[in-house]
Formats: sequence, structure tokens, C-alpha cells
Amino acid sequence: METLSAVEGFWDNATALTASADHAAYMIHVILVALMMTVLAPMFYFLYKYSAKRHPKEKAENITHNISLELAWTIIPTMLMMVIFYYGYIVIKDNRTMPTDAKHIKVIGKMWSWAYEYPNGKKTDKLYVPQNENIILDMTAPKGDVIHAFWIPAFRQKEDVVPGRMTQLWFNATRLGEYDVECTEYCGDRHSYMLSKVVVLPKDEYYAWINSNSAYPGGPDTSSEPMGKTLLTNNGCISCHSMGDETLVGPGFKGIVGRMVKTANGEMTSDRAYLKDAILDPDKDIVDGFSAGMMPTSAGVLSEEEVNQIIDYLSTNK
Amino acid sequence: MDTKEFTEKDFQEQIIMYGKILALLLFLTGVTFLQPLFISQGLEGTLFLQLVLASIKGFLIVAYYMHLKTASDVIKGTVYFTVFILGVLFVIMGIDSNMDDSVLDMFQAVTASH
Amino acid sequence: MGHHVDETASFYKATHTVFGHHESKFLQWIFTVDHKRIGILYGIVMMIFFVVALGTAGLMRYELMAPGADFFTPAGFNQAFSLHGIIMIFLFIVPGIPAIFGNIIMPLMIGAKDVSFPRLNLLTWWLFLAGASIALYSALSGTGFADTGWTFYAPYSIKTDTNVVLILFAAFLLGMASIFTGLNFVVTIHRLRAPGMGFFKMPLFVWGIYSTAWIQVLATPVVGITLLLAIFERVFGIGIFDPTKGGDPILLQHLFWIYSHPAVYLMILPAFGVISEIVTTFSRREVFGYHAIALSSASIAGIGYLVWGHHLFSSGMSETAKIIFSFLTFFVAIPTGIKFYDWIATMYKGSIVMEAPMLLTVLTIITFAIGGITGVTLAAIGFDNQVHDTYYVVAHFHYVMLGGVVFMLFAGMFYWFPKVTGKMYNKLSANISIWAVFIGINFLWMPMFFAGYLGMPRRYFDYLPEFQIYHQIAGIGAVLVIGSLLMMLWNFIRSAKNGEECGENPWNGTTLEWHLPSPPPLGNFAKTPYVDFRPYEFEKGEPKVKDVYQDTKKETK
Amino acid sequence: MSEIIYDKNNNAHEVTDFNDDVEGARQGMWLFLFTELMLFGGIFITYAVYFFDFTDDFVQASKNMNLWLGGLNTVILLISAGCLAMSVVFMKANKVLESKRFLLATIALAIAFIVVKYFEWSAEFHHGIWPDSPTLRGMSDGANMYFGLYFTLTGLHGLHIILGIVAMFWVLGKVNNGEINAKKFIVLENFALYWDYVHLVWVFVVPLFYMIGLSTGGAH
Repeated sequence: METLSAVEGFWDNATALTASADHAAYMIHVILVALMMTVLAPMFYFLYKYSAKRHPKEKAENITHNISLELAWTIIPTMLMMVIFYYGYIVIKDNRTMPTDAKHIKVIGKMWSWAYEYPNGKKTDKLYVPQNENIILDMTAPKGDVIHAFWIPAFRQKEDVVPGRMTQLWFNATRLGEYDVECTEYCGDRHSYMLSKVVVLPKDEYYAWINSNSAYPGGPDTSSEPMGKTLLTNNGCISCHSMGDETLVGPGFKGIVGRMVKTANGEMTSDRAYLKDAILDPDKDIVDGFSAGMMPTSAGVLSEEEVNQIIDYLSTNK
Repeated sequence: MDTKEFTEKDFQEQIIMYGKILALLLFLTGVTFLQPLFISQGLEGTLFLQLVLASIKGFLIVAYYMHLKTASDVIKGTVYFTVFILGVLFVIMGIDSNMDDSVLDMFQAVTASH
Repeated sequence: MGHHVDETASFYKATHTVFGHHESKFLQWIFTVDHKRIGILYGIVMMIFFVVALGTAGLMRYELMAPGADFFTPAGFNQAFSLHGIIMIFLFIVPGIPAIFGNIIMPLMIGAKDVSFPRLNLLTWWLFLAGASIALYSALSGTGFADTGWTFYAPYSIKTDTNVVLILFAAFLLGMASIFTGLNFVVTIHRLRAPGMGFFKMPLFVWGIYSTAWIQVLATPVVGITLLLAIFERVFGIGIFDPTKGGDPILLQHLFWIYSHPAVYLMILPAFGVISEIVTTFSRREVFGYHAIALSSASIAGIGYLVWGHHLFSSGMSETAKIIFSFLTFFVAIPTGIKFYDWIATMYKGSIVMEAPMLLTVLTIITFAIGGITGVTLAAIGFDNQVHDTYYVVAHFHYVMLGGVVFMLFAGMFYWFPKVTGKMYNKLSANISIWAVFIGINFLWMPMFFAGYLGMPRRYFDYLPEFQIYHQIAGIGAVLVIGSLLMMLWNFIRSAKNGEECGENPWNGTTLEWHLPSPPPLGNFAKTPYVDFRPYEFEKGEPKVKDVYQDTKKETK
Repeated sequence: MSEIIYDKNNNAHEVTDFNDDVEGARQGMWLFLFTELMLFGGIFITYAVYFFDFTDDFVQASKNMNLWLGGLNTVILLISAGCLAMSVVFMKANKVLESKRFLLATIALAIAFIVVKYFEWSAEFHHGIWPDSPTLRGMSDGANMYFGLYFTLTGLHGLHIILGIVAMFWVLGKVNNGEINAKKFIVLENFALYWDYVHLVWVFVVPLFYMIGLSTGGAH
């Protein structure tokens, strides 16, 4: 598979299962291309041999049956289909048999960002995992959100993230590096930007980081950083809102506290109360030019205190 | 058109037949609404008895009111086929509903922490 | 109908309408109850929408030539792919071959004078037109065309503020049209076959239409109720698919695919029927394995009901259900394979003539085989886990849909064009466009198989730069495909006016429609033939039974 | 009338004329009912899935149903189907006047059904229960599903009744101008099939929506 590794991290040893998944994919295609050739090769031959030029119509023969041939092309493909089913089965069996000794990490997919929560409560916007360890992702979307799908191409792993349900997938990353995470279930305007990374770290580095105060491995100690900033990053807010004044999906954050906004209910001040509503009940007073349903509610995701911290931080962003 | 002549005798027979079926259906409707009073059962029992009653009524309606009994084989086949297909859809959906998030499910049984 | 209409004149000159006789040619067309005219009406409306959807696809390919925004906004792109999908599926491919050739050719093939319910047939066309108009209207009004994709997955379809209700309603009307078409055809095939024509003397195209009609009747209502529930969800908030009220969005996917998976067989079975006709006629010998082909159509239709779950392999469905659905899915491949082998065996020791319909059919066998085998790979759950919802799937179903259904629709147009118009298309132009579209389809979608496996998800407005090369190759293919399809359409339009007269049977076909004059008269058969022969009886490369129509005509005079 | 053709051995064969094909019309109607069955079948499948998920909630929610009105409607529909059957039999026997009376009785009962349904829904609206109402949203998830399905199913069923009433007036017109008569009654017969089908759906609605609430299950 080396030749295909033009795409970042597409290796056959990225996890414990990728080699067998690729092997199964390869075998399935070999069988099927061979099967296809049993149709196409005779067809090309007959088209040549029995074309009207070489085989005038007086010579045409009516052959309507041949029981043994017909049995052969029923039974042999059936058996081959079962072989392919078997290859599909073993891969899915490995993929879906959750190991019992795994670390669980929560994945929350919402419009249009991924958030990860570790057992000790730490939150990040990239998924950091230790090398050579079984990881189970417990994935869900907020109830008011839509369906997403979590895909790591390099790990050959994909599962939908459904609001109100929990789905799982597991892997054991064997190769250090950064791999792409993509959303594959169509989820709206920024579907194609709902990207993230999974970063495989050496075990000791991972454990050193997870118990530290830094937001990301090798990063500065963020215990002194405003909590609001961390919250904005880790909850994926800044994938739709810029810290400047440009509009991505939602309005930019620069000077957002205290400015006047036009809504369907008239002009109002974007004060603390307004912003709190905007976070917890986003469709209430939408600023003209933006549409309802774009921003998921953070009710139940952020606590009262966290909302206040965010607004505190935003008011420093003049 | 039906080649047979519709005689006065046929007419009398059919009136009596429809009358009988109507009476039977009324009786079954009575049973439907009174069932919980005299065979008071749990949910399973009620549901089962109610669906059996509904099926009997359904059978009577289809067989006599909709005269399936005298319809052509094509029409009979159509009806059996529909019921069969609908049954299959119920069974498949049932399998998925039943297995989903359950220890009965094939590989999930291994998940301890679910 | 009262008024006198000349029943022996070609159906272009005479017609029955629902309201007696009209002077106006236009009213004569839009109120006609003649199955051939209705088929042509369908054809015209569909081709207009086909060109719209083709153009949309072209714009999307243009957008994707380079990463970043070039032409569309993300919202515009999402509406574009939804429009492309909804028009192609609901307005073109699903009704396509049945509504056009099922209407025009099927009654001719079984020796009937019309379908069983001609007025219902006209009403169906009006329903279709109404659905099509609402779909078009929704694109031009209010918040614009739905951006849900053609699958309408909840909860996104509940949340988005585009015109989803209109398009759901349009799809519902189109579904009704489809149901009535199917109902009409089932009854027609049961009741109106000419005396002597048993089920196993029907041409294979009729078998394809028959299986299709059953799927239309059986499966479409389920999507009808799904669309209704989704409409109620948006208008009244009943909550069935809304997780905030306890509803299950996956249920919509189940109900949707209970219809929409059989619907893909609904699309392909009539196309298989056309292949059987063309391969046999141009091999100038009897078809190999008639019963096997006929019954495999029926069994594909049957098995097709039990496999919808393979669209939900990664949706969090139970593992047991996944395994069952995967296992069952493989069994669709068997009857499909049997058909392929039978067609190839039909070429054996024939005397093959490479006219445009045959050329396109042969190339279709190649493209459909590619689409077919990649479809089988998707049934293997472990592999599907990687490529589900990626360009691999996009490539697979376009190979099947364009390289199967649409190619065969056009092959059918080449094949029956002389019958319907009495004229011959331009053969040189036909051959050039057929080769161009074949080369184009491979440029367009072959790279996507690789892009998909490597990590290119579908429905992406923007993509990682690694994938640009695949999109650029696809862009070249898109130009070829669009250009050559338009060239084919232009060929038909021009040849209908100035093509050469072709006589009643230019291909030496054996089925009943070739015994009629081209174009056929209003009542089809002046005297119904007695069918005591099998559909494809050739003797030394020539049709064995000739001029049934002429014989019967002489008797009546 | 119909065309007769002869095969090689001079045996006569009748050609089916699509204009006058009673058996074809019957098959068409059955196929249509078939599609209707699949349509309602979709809702019943949905019902089954949610009943499985929220059994107790469904039983509790069902206790809100008004059994008297439901029972009344069951009887009304049952008798109306009987009347229509009689109408067909009388038509076959060429007793047009009686046939017409029974048809009118069916129309009256159908309208009565709609009136009762109106009162039933009004009562529920009065209790604050309608799709997406604040009261309903405050209730359990299962209750939301139950009432969502209840309003969808009975609404769709009611729509079928209303369309049926419209169609019955049309049929009545055809009886009046003699297009439906003792020799040609397939339209009336097919309509009776439709009406029996509408009745059939109701037969299954009653246990699933009205009667489960009477069981002792789901009390916790």
C-alpha cells in the first residue's frame, strides 16, 4: 500500500486491524475482477468471432439451453459470494467486537465540530490517543443536533454519530502520527469542514499530558489562561465563529459584547443576557442575515458557570 | 361482466349472508370493548386477545364483505402476497429492534461496560 | 369518445382524448389517452429535467475542480447536489424506462390496443407533471431548493430552513404517479395479452416491466408514508423522527430504504429488459435461457425487498441485522450474474450486427459490470465500513445508474426510435456520441473509486488538497459525458424531423411491435394477432414469423 | 361485441377489451388497496417499533382515549360497511331505489363518523394535547410518540373517510344517471371494496390505540 500513501497517514499498520482490512479488500476485488472477466472475456471474443462480417446470418444457430453451463454459472458465483461474505464478516467481527480492557473516550459530534472528552474530564478538539492501547470511542450528538459520522480513513473505521443514541467504535493505534478525521454523514453547510485529527502519542507522553494542565500535548500550562478561551476552543465554537470580525457561519466574536444587533424583534443590545440566550437558546433572537437551526444549543453541554466564563472572555475581545 | 344471472334466490342468500356477518361483527365488536372487563389480563394478554379479535374481524371483512372467497386466483394471490411482504417487513424490523443495544446482539455481547 | 377518429392513421395524426375531439393540436396532445402519445409526453418532460440535472452536475464538477470555493457557496452546493439527486432519481431514472418505453412499447409487444386504464394513465402523467412543477417551483421560491440530499435524512431534513416540505410533497406526488403506472401495467399484462400469448411467450422487456410494476406497487407506498410522516414532522411537529421528542431518526432511514432499495431494482430491471431485446435482435438468433432471464427478473425483484439494511451498515443498526442484511444482499448478485451469462451466451454463434443500440448495449455490459462488482464489494460489511458514504459509493452507483439505466434508456431510444417516429437517427453521430460517453464515464468515475477508498467523503463542498488530481480527471470525464449525452439528444430531435424513412422493421426484430407500421396507428392492431410463436424465433438469422400485422390486415379487408 | 379471433386450428378466442374489463377493474382496485395497505403498514411498523421501545408510556397514554367515542365510531363504521354491502346486493338485483337508500345511509354514517371524530379531537385539544403542544412536550417521550402516531393514523384514516364521502356522492350521481345499473355495477362494487378497506384499518386502530390502555400493564 506504500504507493497509495500520498494521502496523509494512509498506512497499512496504522492500527492493529488495518492490514487485515486491506487484505480483505484486496481479496474481494481480486475475486470480483476475475468473475467480471468470465463475462467480459467471452463477450469480446464472441463480438469478434461472430460478428456479421465473419459469421454471416445464414450460419447463425439457435442454442437455447445448456443445463450444465447454467448450473455452473449459478453455483460457482454463489460459492464465490459466500467467500466474499466471509471476508466482509471477519473484518466487521474484528471491528465491532469491543475489547473489554479498553480506555473509553467520549466523542461529541455537533454542527460542525468534533469535541473529545477524556475519562478525567479533560476536553480537546483533537483526539489524542496513546499508542498500542485499546481505545473505545463512545460517540453521541446532542439531542437537538443532526446525524454525523465519524471516520478515520487511515484506521478504516467509521460509525454514525446519532443524536440521542450512543454508538461505539474501537481501535488500537500502532503507528505514531496524525491522521485525518472526517464527517461522512451529510450534516449541512459546513459538512465538508467538519474535520479533526487523531493524534497517536507514545504512551508516556500521552499520560504525562493527560494529567497535566496543558490544553494540548507539549502546550503551555493553561491553568492561567482564561477558562473562556479554552471552552471556546474545546467546544468547537471557533469552527463557525472567528475571533476577528469576519463572518464564517456565525458572526465574528470581535466586539460582540455590547454592540447593537438587528433582529426580527427589533434592535437590541448584545449584552450578557442576550449572549446567554444566544448560547443556550440560539434560535430565540437571531440577528438579521443569519438563519435558524444553524447553531446547536449548548444547554446541557455547558454549565451556567462555563457560560459566564465564555462571556467574560468575549468581553475582553474588543 | 359476470356471465351468471343474478337470481332472486341469489339475492335472498346474499342478504341473509351479509346480515349474519354483520351480526357476528357487532358481537365481536362488543367482545372487543368488553374483553378487559371479563378477562382482565395484563398487557400481553390484552394485546394478544385484542389482536386475535381484530384478526378474526379482519378475516370476516376480507372474506365476505370484500368477497375474497369468490375472487379470482390473481386477486387472492395479490392479497396473500401483500400480507406476506408486510409480515416480512415486520419480522426484519422486529429483529433489529430486538437486537439493538442488547446482549443478544452478535458481537456486542463482549462489551462489558455498555 | 364519440367523435370519429381514423383508427388506421398513425398515432401522430389521430388520437382519442378524455374530452372528445379537440381542434387544437396542443390540447389533443395533453389530453390524449393513447399510450404512445403519453409515453412521448413523459419522454419530453423527462428529457428537459434530465438536461437541468445534468447541468447542475456539471456546475458541481466545475466547483470541485480545485479546493476552496470557486462558484458555489456551501449552501448553494448542497442545494445543487440535492437538486441533481432528486431530479435524477424521482423525475428521471425511476419513472424513465417504464414511463417511456413501458407506455409506448409494452402494449405493442403484448398485442394490446392500449393499457388497461388509459384515463388513469393520463392522470398519472398529470400527477407527474404536477410533482415536477412543484419541484421546480420550490427551487425558485422562498428559501430555495431543499438541501437535504435526495435521501431526506432526519433530523437534518426537519431542521433545515429550505423548502423541504414542497419537495417532500412533490416526491409524494411522483410516488403516486409511479404507483398508478405500476398498477396499470400489472393489470394490463394480466388482462390484455393477445390470445395465445402465455406468460412465457412474452418478450423479456415485458417481463422486466412486469417485475418493475410489482415493485412500484409494493414498495412506493412505504416511501409515500415516510414522506408524509416527514411532512407532518415539519408542519405539525409530530416528533416521530425527532430525537428531542423521543423519536428515532434511524427509523426514517429504515422506512426510506425499504422503498428506495427496491427502487434501484425498479430502475435497473426495465433496463435489463431492454438489454435482452437488443442483444437478441442484433445477434440474430434466439435468446439463450429465456426462462432463466424471465425468472431472474422476478427473483431480483423479490430478493430486493429483503436487503435495504445494507444502506445502514454504519448507522448504529444492530450487528445481527447487519450480518443478515449483508448475507441476503449477496443473493441479488446471483440472478443478475445469470442474466449476464445468458446475454453473452446469446451472442455465441449468432451473427452480430454492431448498430448503435447494440454498440451502446455492449458498452453498457462493461460499465454495468464494473458498477455491479463494486456493488458486491459494498455488500461485504467489513469493506463497506471503510467506503460507506465516500466517493467509492458515488462512483459505484453512477456506474450503475448512468452506465446501466441511463445508457440503456438511450440504447432503447436508438432501438425504438425508428418504430416511434418512422425515421432513422443519424448513425455516424450516434456512434461518435456513444464512444465519447463511454470514455467519459470511465474518466469521470474510475478515479473516484480510489479517492473514496483513500478518504474522500461524498457530498463535500471542499476537500483536502491530496484529492485534487482525482477531481480534475473526473472534470475531464464530465465534459465528455455531458457533451455526448447532449449530442445524442440533439440527434433525436433533428432526426425526428429530417431522418430517413426506415420502414416497419429496420432491425429485423421479431417481437410484435416490429410487425406494425412505423409509426404505429392509433389502435395499434387493426386485428389482434393470435400469438402461437415464441418471442424470438429466428431462422438462419431472419425472423421466422413475418408481418403478422399485414396478414391480419388483409383478412379484414 | 368483443373481438373474436381464430388460431390455425380455427378455434375461436375472445380478445379482452380494455374498455369493458370488469375483472381488470377488480384487479386494479385490489392492487390499489394493496398499496394502501403498504401505506398504512408503514405506520403500523412505526407503531410496533415505538411500542416496543416505550411499552409502558404507550399504555399510560392510551388511558387518555375516550372509549365511548371510539366505540361509537367503531359501530358506525361497521354498520356503514354493512349498508354499502346491501347497496351492492340490491343493485345487482336491479332494485335501484333500495340500493340508493343504502348508499345514502352509508354517506350519512360516514359523516357521523367524521362528526364524532371532530368531537374526539376537540376533547383532546381541549386537554392541551395536539402535536408539539406544550402539554405533550412535557409528557414522556413515549406519550409524544403515541400521540404523534395517533394523530397521524387517525388523521390519515379520517382523510380516507372524507375522500370516501366525496367519492360516494360521485357514485350516487352515476347511479342517478343510470351509468351504474344492474348490468354494470363495477364502480359501486369497487367503491365498496375501498370502504371495507377503510373499515379494516379502523378494526386494527381500535385495539392498538384504544384498548391497550385498559390493560393492567404499565401501571408503574
